[in-house]
Amino acid sequence: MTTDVSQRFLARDNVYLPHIAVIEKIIDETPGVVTLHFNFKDEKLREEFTFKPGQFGEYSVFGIGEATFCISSSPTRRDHLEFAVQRVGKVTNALHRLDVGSEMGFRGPYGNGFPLDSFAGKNLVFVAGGIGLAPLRSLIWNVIDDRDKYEKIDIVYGARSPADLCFKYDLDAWGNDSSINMVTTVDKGDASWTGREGFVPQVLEQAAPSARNAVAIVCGPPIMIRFTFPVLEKLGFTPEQMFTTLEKRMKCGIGKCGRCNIGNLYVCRDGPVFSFAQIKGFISSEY
Amino acid sequence: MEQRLRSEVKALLEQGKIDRVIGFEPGSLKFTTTPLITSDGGDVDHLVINPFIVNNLSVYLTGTSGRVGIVAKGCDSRSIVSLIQDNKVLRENVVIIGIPCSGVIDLTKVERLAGKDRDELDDIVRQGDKITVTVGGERKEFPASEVLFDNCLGCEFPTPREYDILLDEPVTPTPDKAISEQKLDSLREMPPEQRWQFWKEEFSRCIRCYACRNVCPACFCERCFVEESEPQWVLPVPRWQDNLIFQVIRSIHVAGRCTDCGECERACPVNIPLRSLTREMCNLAEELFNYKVGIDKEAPPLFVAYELEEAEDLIR
Amino acid sequence: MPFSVCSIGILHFTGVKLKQAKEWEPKLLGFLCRWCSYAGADLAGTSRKKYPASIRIIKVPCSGRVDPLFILKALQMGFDGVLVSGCHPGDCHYQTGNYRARRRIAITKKFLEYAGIEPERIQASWVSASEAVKFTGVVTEVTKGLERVGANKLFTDERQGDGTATAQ
Amino acid sequence: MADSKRINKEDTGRLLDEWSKEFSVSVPSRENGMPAMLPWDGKDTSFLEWYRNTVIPPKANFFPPYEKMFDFQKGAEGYHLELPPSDKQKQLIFGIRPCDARALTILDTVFQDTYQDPYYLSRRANTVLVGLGCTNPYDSCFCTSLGISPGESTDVDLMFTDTGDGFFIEPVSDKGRELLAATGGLEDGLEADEARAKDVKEAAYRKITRRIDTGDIQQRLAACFENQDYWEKVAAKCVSCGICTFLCPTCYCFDINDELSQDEGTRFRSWDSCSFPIYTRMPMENPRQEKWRRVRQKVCHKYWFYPVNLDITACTGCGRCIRLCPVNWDITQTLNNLPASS
Repeated sequence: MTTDVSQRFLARDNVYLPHIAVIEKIIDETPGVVTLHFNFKDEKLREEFTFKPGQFGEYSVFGIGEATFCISSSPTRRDHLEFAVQRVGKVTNALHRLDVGSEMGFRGPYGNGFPLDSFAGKNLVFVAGGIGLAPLRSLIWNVIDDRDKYEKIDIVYGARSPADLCFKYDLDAWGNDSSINMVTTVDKGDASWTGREGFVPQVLEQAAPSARNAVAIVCGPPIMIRFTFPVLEKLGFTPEQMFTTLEKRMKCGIGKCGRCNIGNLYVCRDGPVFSFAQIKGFISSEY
Repeated sequence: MEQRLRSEVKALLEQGKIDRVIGFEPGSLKFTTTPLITSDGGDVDHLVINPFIVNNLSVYLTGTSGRVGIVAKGCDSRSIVSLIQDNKVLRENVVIIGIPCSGVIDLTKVERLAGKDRDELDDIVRQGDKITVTVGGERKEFPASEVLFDNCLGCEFPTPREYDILLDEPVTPTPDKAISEQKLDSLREMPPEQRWQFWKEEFSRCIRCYACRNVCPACFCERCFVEESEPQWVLPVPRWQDNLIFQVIRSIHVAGRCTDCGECERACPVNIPLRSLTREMCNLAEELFNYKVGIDKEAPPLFVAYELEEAEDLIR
Repeated sequence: MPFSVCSIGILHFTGVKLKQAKEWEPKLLGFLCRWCSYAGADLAGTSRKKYPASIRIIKVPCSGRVDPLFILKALQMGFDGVLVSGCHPGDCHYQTGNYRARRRIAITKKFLEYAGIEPERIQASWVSASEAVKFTGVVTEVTKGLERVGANKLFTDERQGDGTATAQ
Repeated sequence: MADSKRINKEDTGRLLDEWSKEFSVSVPSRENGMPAMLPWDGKDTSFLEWYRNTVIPPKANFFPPYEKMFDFQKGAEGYHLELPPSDKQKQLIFGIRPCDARALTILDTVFQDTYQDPYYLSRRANTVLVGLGCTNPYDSCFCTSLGISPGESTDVDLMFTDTGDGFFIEPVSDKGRELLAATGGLEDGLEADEARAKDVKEAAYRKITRRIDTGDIQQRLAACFENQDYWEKVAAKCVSCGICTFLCPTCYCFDINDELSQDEGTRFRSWDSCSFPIYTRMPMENPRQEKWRRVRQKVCHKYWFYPVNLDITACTGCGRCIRLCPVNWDITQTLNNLPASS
């Protein structure tokens, strides 16, 4: 593995040229979301490919276009890669139309990923909403696979309705893990729902994880992120203790095409993981 | 006219009859004006009327809230009427301050005649049908017909037909279709393949900046068909094929709304003769359906209206 | 035989490259109103009337649904001509859809002619559900017209070899 | 100057001819009605008479309005991707203005930042820039406020200065020095030429009167970033077209799109603009839906964000955005009237 990030896993020295990847499995998460499992066609790349939790890729459906998704599987479980797609537009619709065995393009990994080393020895508080669990999921499994390195783990996860909860198999696994304090909530339950109801920020406030020696990692729709940071501040988290991974419209994934900036920071180049300290100057304005 | 404009606008603002005014103020470059959109009475003294008021200000109406005073030439007032027909603007929300217009100076024509760029000219003065250009101390005189915009030369309605205040006596129309449609006529004389070739070459220059669309008051769609992605009608890639489809369809979509104000062609940074498309559209609306744009604010728009028997010779 | 695509069927067409037999033969895209011409075409088929196989059909809810964009897009995709067919004046299922279509088609045809597209390529007809014979006649006539004007090379580009989905 | 040369104007065609043997030479041309740097036709040197600057900036010669990134084809074995053949032909651009040459230096920074952009950089490496100093700048030019002198450039390989009947030629880079040494038929530059050239450069500098106040510009922009009233006022007349960005020599934003025809197709990249609402639009929301946010982004990006990231201001004062704007939106007014705080 080269340490120079710009040379990692380039296809024919062209940073815009995707690698061919094959869909191996499709999991229906919610009515609008699927998780796709894939592997590279090139065997050498399949062996060598590495990434950090929180990093993302550019996925191509040839003839339709490219879209950005974080890698939602953990680097510690490398027999295949995963990403989750919500059906919202041209490329995501096309990804939903793919079958097992279909080929797609992949460029990456891009972005900074989570500062995993700095999380060692700390209490971790994960706060996620909807499909925002996808990037955190990569990190959570990574942390679980290195459980000794970290202290307490709190997870607060919510979705609009029980049907909108993603990764239910993971929620069950984490709920059954005695070393994890897991809270699942929905904005509004249905007849069969026996769990909690309430918005993620409020449930987080009730759960009240301690800020001492802790970091909070937040991902979800912008509205949730905006309301979660004040709650964390109330709980005593400093801006440096809060992390989020952001989503913006992207095209190139490598800081050139221009559209994903928040102030001088490019979500693809400088993120997608940011501490609240980095972005708070702009968060009221453009995020 | 300018003094009257300022005092009228001041009064309108003071009496609370309008919340803001859309007019022209001197531009930052020689012989240019620039749109002034303000609710500040102090800005009113910047308002000007001169032979360089090129913009069709009605393009700002669809994005402006409240009651608006708007300075309008003949073509601009017809655009406003058309917007009223399309329910994009409510008549009671606009105070139309009409300028009887005897044509706007086309600086590219002046540059060509004077052999110098705009910023190298000392002065351009219009007196009636004569335009005097001073270059390096030397005065050159041109008839207005050589210096005004093509569309102005063919203008049938130089005086606004719809207005609340008319700043001066009406101007007698002197449309000269032949001069105004010189470029169109030369196209009509070509065989079809050559016409297509002509447009193909013109549109290979297009960079798809969409200035033509964005300065056009008739292009008020919130989402233009070129921005649709499912289906992707036109790729956002400036190849001549996609550029040509964009512009031809845009021309058809503004049929019955285009008042031949000429803004699309003037705004184009790569000099595509867009008016040769849109003007033909105005002609067709008139020839086929006897429809003149922006004349009657109560009338249904071109493509909403119909007669029981018309254009049957084109249908099998 | 006509094949049917739902009214948003054009979506599927935008990615199609037409396969071309060795000898050029005209390809016509028909936008047929479901209340009349489409049924007319169906009747022509079921009553085994002969007409050229040049036509591909998209069923539309009304001839008024046809945006001029559909016509130009079809030409870019490599069709040699487009036929819009709706109900006779007075017969529109939605009262006035065909009157509006008539204005739009008239302007489009004349305007595209001015831009340099042969008028034979843009055709319109009124065909009712019972007029199978008229339908076959229209398709035959229009196809003959296309044979006269020849293959659509409007959007081909010798220099770049792209930007067009024209038949190869 | 020891290694300077001179040439009479009427010999310009002959010089371009000689360079054409090795290079594909582009010169200012308006054969399409709009000035751009286009391949030289081998005869026409009339641009020496009319050329002030191009409408299409020379960035288009390196980063064209659209280009093929690769083709794809689906076969029995799956997808096959094909890169466009790399163009080995060496290019020479004759007559580039100092502002536009600086713009390429600015673009180099972003296209080299972390990841190398193969398309832009390969053309850049293949090209010799021959600068031509301005003698008659436009009234919209304000390059001197950005530290550029209209008659001089450190961003070209060779620099030409119009001395009346001829050009005084100075090598700027090693590439330029080599080219000059290999070019026959040039006389050595005389002291009188150099003195004349110096006067021409100074006169051009004095002709530029439009200014922007760049002092503490980042802090001043930061201070009024949240001043919505100011940005709304500034943006009111903007029609959100792409002229100022597409024709800006330093704007580099692009879009990526695929074309499909059955089992094969092409991926293109094409110019994009922060003026368009669709540029940042996401399915659920758009962080820059309102016009004033987009105008603010454009201004702040050039004078604040870009220099913070890449150490150079993304503006050269070429004035195209003012000159070509259909509503005369003037960035110098926006910058000079920044309010002191929110």
